[in-house]
Amino acid sequence: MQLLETRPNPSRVMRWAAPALAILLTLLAAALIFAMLGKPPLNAFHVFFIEPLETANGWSELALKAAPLILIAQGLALGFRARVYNIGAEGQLLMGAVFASGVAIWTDGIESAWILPAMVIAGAVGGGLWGALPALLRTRFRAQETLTTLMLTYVATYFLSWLVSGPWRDPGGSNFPQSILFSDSAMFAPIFEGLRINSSIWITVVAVPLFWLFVSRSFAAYQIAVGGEAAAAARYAGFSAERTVWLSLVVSGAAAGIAGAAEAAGPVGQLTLSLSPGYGYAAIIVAWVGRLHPVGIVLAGLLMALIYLGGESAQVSMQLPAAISWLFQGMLLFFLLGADTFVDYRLKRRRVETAAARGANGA
Amino acid sequence: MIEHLIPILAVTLAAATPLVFAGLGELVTEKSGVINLGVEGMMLIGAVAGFAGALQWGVFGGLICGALGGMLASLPFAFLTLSLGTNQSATGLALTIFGIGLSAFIGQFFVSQGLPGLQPLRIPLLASIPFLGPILFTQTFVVYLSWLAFAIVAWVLARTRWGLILRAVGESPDAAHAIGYPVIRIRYLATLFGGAMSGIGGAYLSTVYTPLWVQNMTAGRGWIAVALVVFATWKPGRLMFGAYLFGGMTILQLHAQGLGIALPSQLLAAVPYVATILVLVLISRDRKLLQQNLPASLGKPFISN
Amino acid sequence: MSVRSSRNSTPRLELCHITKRYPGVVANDDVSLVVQPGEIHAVLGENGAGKSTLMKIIYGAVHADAGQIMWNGREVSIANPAAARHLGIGMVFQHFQLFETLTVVENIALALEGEFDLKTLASRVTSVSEKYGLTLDPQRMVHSLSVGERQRVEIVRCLLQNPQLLILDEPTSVLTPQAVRRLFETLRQLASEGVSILYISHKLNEIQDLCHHATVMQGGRVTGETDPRNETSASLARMMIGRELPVCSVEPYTGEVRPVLELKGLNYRNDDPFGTSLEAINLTVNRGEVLGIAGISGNGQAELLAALSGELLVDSASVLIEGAQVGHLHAGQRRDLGLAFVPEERLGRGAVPAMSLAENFMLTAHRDPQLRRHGLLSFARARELAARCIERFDVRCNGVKAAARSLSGGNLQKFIVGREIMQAPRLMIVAQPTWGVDVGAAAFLRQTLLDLSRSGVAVLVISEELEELFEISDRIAVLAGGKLSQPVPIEETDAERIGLLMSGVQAQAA
Amino acid sequence: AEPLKAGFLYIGPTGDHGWTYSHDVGRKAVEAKFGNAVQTTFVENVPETADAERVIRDLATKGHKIIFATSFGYMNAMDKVSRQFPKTVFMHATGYKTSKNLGIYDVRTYEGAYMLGVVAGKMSKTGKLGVVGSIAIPEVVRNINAFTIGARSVNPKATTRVIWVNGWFDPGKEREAALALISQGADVLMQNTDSPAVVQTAQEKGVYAFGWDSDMSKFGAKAQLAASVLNWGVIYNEQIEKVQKGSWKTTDIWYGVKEGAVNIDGFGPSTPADAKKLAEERRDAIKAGTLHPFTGPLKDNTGKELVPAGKTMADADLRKMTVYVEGVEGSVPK
Ligand SMILES: Nc1ncnc2c1ncn2[C@@H]1O[C@H](COP(=O)(O)OP(=O)(O)OP(=O)(O)O)[C@@H](O)[C@H]1O
Ligand SMILES: Nc1ncnc2c1ncn2[C@@H]1O[C@H](COP(=O)(O)OP(=O)(O)OP(=O)(O)O)[C@@H](O)[C@H]1O
Ligand SMILES: [Mg+2]
Ligand SMILES: [Mg+2]
Repeated sequence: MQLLETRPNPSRVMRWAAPALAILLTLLAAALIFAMLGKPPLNAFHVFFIEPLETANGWSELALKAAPLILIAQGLALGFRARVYNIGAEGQLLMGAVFASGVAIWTDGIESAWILPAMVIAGAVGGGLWGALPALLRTRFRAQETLTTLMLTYVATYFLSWLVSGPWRDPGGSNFPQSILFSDSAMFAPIFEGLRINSSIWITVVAVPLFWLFVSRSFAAYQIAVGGEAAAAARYAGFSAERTVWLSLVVSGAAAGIAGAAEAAGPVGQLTLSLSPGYGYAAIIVAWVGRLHPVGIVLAGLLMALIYLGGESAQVSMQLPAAISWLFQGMLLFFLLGADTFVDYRLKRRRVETAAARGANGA
Repeated sequence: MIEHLIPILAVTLAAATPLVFAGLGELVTEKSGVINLGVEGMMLIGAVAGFAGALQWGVFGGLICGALGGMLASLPFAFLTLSLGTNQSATGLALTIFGIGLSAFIGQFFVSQGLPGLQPLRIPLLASIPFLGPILFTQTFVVYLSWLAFAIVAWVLARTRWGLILRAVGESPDAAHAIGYPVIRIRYLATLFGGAMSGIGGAYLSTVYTPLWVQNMTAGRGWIAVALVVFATWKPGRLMFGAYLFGGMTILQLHAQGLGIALPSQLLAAVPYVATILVLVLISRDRKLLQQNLPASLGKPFISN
Repeated sequence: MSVRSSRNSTPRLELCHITKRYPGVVANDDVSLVVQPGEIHAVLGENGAGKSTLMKIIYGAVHADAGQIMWNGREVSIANPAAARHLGIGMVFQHFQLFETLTVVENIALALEGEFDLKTLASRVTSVSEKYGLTLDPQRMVHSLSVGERQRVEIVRCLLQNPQLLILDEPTSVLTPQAVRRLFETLRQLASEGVSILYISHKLNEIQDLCHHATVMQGGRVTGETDPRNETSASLARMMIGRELPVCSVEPYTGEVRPVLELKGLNYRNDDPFGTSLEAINLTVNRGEVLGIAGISGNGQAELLAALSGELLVDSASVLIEGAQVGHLHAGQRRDLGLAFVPEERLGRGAVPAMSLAENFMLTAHRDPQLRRHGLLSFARARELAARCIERFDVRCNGVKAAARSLSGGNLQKFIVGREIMQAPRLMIVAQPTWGVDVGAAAFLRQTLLDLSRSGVAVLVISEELEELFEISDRIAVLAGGKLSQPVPIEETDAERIGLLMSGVQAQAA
Repeated sequence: AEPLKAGFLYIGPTGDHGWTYSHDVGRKAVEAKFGNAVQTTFVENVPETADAERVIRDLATKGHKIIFATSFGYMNAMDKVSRQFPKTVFMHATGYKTSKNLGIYDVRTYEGAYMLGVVAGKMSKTGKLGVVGSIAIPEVVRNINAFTIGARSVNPKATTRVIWVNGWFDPGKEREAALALISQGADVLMQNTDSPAVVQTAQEKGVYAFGWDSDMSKFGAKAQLAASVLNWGVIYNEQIEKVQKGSWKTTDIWYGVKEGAVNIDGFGPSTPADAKKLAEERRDAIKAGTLHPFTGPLKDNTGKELVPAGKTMADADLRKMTVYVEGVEGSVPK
């Protein structure tokens, strides 16, 4: 049942071919599903992948959706490289939104250019704190971060729910569990009239090259990479594993927190019960599909956002069920992980070949 | 007090049953050295398959279909992680997402259908023991089945050759391979077993606990099951304890609300999760315990040449 | 001792034209070999000659690409180790294949078929182990056993299956001379009972002492067959490596003698249930000397090395480098004070398997301000230095971009040693310098270490190979049970006395 | 001619058996009535996040002339998109923002809750009623109150106990809450959540429950005493017709029994004829305008007066109800 053998050196060709192969396979599987549902696949592909991008608004929506995914995934990828599996970015995002909203609510009625930056910082702090907690639990008590981050997501959800139904409930909002609408100085301004894409996108635009520089050149990222590849080598080199845990959880938490702040101060404009459409979870996939590389993550984030948009578009235009988007995401990830294997491994040579070799030897 | 305790405990047992099934399955999978984070997805697929099966063949048929569904769902995971050596965490997440999508997709054909459900099975004599009787012995047969599953898993792990082999494979796949055990095949079996148990857990939800199909009806229970295995330090007995503790906390907070405990319901609802973290911390401090029970190769792909 | 069966009776085992290829190497190339009943048959060869591969093929753990296996005169195909055990083949692995968290009897049960009854098995274990003088407590956890005891578990595991052929792959590399003698008695007893033994080693004197017949391998091929009792060490060595055994040249050190490393009452309580604690260790290593620490791994070697390298933090006053207290400093900070360290595990500790040599150069060289500025690394510079290291230390590889895992053990070791030497250390600590390295490379490495010490560096070598220590050390000490014996100049002791200390007998060495 | 396109935005899956299901029944009523003249589109599982705005805009862009958004959380999104598409009609359920082309609509679910309460008061032997609450928004509090008022109109000693599950949709948790209520003595349950789990649980435990938003008798024929059935089709048909004729004006619809949007139905075999009769009498009185559940004298459960005798509560106050009336235990979660 074992099919593989290690390549002496990773394959450069496969590094590029694997994502293409994965996308191709996903499309094939998708075509099969479409055909099964009685929808012409080509038409469905058009609706899914082209239609959402036919208008300026479509591109704006794509960017709006992709930006938080990319930002969060950059942070997560850092940790994943170090084998620190933060799967609670959703909770960190919510806490970022909570902290940022706190600033917006307390400064309501004040007009100042400082409010927005303060909200972003508060978001980073909130998310960072929510990432620091599992870091503390891991380094002090050896509690696995996979579980603590997940549990803390539930806690964050209930905390948010309590805030908006209690202390931070909008007094003028008919008692619905939501905060006041933020004032203009607590909101990211739209970049183009009539489109939703707003100035928070610059955070992601600036963050990507920073992450890229960090990952490719910085000593800290090198330490993280060594720690992830070979923990004993990191200890040997004198790299602190604890510091890596802290760094990856706090940075990924802060990135998610900023995304939460941007969501609250951007397209949503208030703190509500359902603030995040699951960005924290989706970003995990984005990080893997982008194979933990800053540029790969950008492409993966865009692809993922497109699948969401396409899913909605397919519902509206073809009345395809909403479940399709999830199905595609799952398949894409399956295929990519499978294809990725062949960067470091290759299929075992078959017995047939060796039989031929034996013949040659005998001769 | 006692009269409040009986229903709380009785419901706890029923509420925790999906956690018990899925948790035991995941425990066996992890004992072989494979961590499958896709429990939630497998439970959902088990739930929808179980529902479909129960429509045709009743609850028992439903549970079997759930098991088959969960097992099939774990197959792509097993292939990717075991035969292709992919990252287990990422593949498990993919399985969860895939399971949510697939179950919703299949489930659209079963919405607005009802199932008759299942009457509890009073065990004669035992059920009339005061206090314990109404808690332990007036459950549905699936709850008893979960105890049987626990007994079998605990016995197999501790007392049989199979259990020994499983532990050996999880501890050192290289050594197991060298003395001639088919590591990959054993891990396949353990993973499929985990899938089947998750599937039964899901099917219990959709055919017994709340006999209906709705999207995402597991509502995070799969994740709790994964957490419980670590919480239990890979010991079946502790797993049962953890599942009932978590279930009990949830039920308790609902009862507390009903009894007018003046705490915000959201904060009460967060209690089980906080409690899980706290116990996790307490357990993780005991390094010896962890090292004795943690499958040393957990999460590491095994590639033999 | 048994009389050797005559050559024309049915052989127990006959290998015909076995070939096995791995990516990049032919591990076994058309190998043929005959083992008679009751014969102790040596397979002799350098590292990488293909000995282990051949044994794994016999045991069914690896499948040959071509060739036949005859067992008691019949052609067989051995699908897996279980099939091999069915035939009556038992194997003691070079790298023990035991399960740490299981008990002795559980470990043994895993290799046996039949009814699963640990109680009965435990008493069988006790009786068999007594019969062959291999005392074992069946209920102990394997992680609490010494290396010698672990080997007994492996041997008893085989004996319980009443094997007709017992394969031992380098069984003595981890044993004290005394334990080696005990093992040989057991083996002779078995041979006299008609059990054939395949004995793998590259220790020539052992083979001459024990074996009836030897097959010599080189580069995957059989290069000779002989009766080792009729050979000299030198002639065997020639067969093995095709030339004379290289010897190191040792010159006396003439520079200033000053302590570089001092350990003062180093204690470490290990809370790892599988580890050893260190007790009051005192030691001084001076400039210009090589100090050897002998002992069987598992006696605190890992802990001592970690405490020396800074991977483990200890009381600051218990470790001194050139007079400065460093026990509390982490590995990087100790490197700043002139410490260099070559660990035993090359892949995974001394080097990151998936990273390139250039990136691996960075692993310890990042302390150099030329390589790291403002938190950013200069990989261009690392490539230059790595290239220089490859050239200077004759590392055979595909350039600086080759992944560390693509190098052979010996070449990787040369790279790591080279990398450490290029940091211009004042103190060099090396663990198992030539473990799994072929003879040529091993000689080169030993000479490198000697030269390094003579240039005024203090060198500490921890090794399981007594011969190696006697070859390069100026003084030698023994680490056993977490305690270190008083170092003595090698002229004042011998392998026998060191062996006694290694087995834990706390006699005064001098 | 081109068919008129009408879009529907659902918060849950159409198969939730509750809220979304009832809206989808309404949508199907539209299809039945208008046939080829109207083409409906629905999008399910739209989260109340920033995504909603995109879906709404997408519907508008693709030529839907009237768009119904069926959950409160879509309010800001509807507000924003409606400004950009002045020629499209936007109808938002349960919200409170209106504009030239943004109307709001809702049904008086509390009237249904009241009628169920009447049956509950008749049927409860212990006088202890239980409600499984979702999230403490005014609508849900109002329903709990109306239910209690209805019950106490028959049995002045009746009290209601509430357990919140903090979500609209987790059948397992709804079941557990129901079980908690039952074990604490409740013998008639109501729920303001979206799955039929409570009815199932009541059936299993031999207590009574009600269908909410739709008839749930197939999940518990014996347990279901009655169901409060919503008929959104009334509103959808009416509004679409107005758009068709070009006569649509900003609306603030709050239809109830009178307009046929709320009804009590689905009486089961366990419901005695007199209870059924009483409930129908009350319905007819509500229909005739002679009965309003929130009629004074009405006190909250701390004894403070909410509505003086002889008055009825104004719609505006009903819409932001935050306290429990007399007879409900505990206090509304803050
Ligand atoms: N393995 C470790 N154990 C304990 N602490 C560590 C470890 N690695 C790093 N640290 C802590 O992190 C701090 C900074 O680490 P760094 O690697 O930069 O060490 P440094 O030698 O002090 O600085 P530099 O590397 O700039 O010379 C150290 O002061 C130390 O306290
Ligand atoms: N699993 C494997 N994959 C790839 N190459 C291998 C594998 N096992 C062994 N080899 C290669 O086959 C050759 C022979 O290895 P083998 O282990 O048989 O040598 P050996 O004679 O036992 O050496 P040693 O004295 O070090 O034990 C070596 O070049 C080794 O690198
Ligand atoms: Mg070998
Ligand atoms: Mg420094």
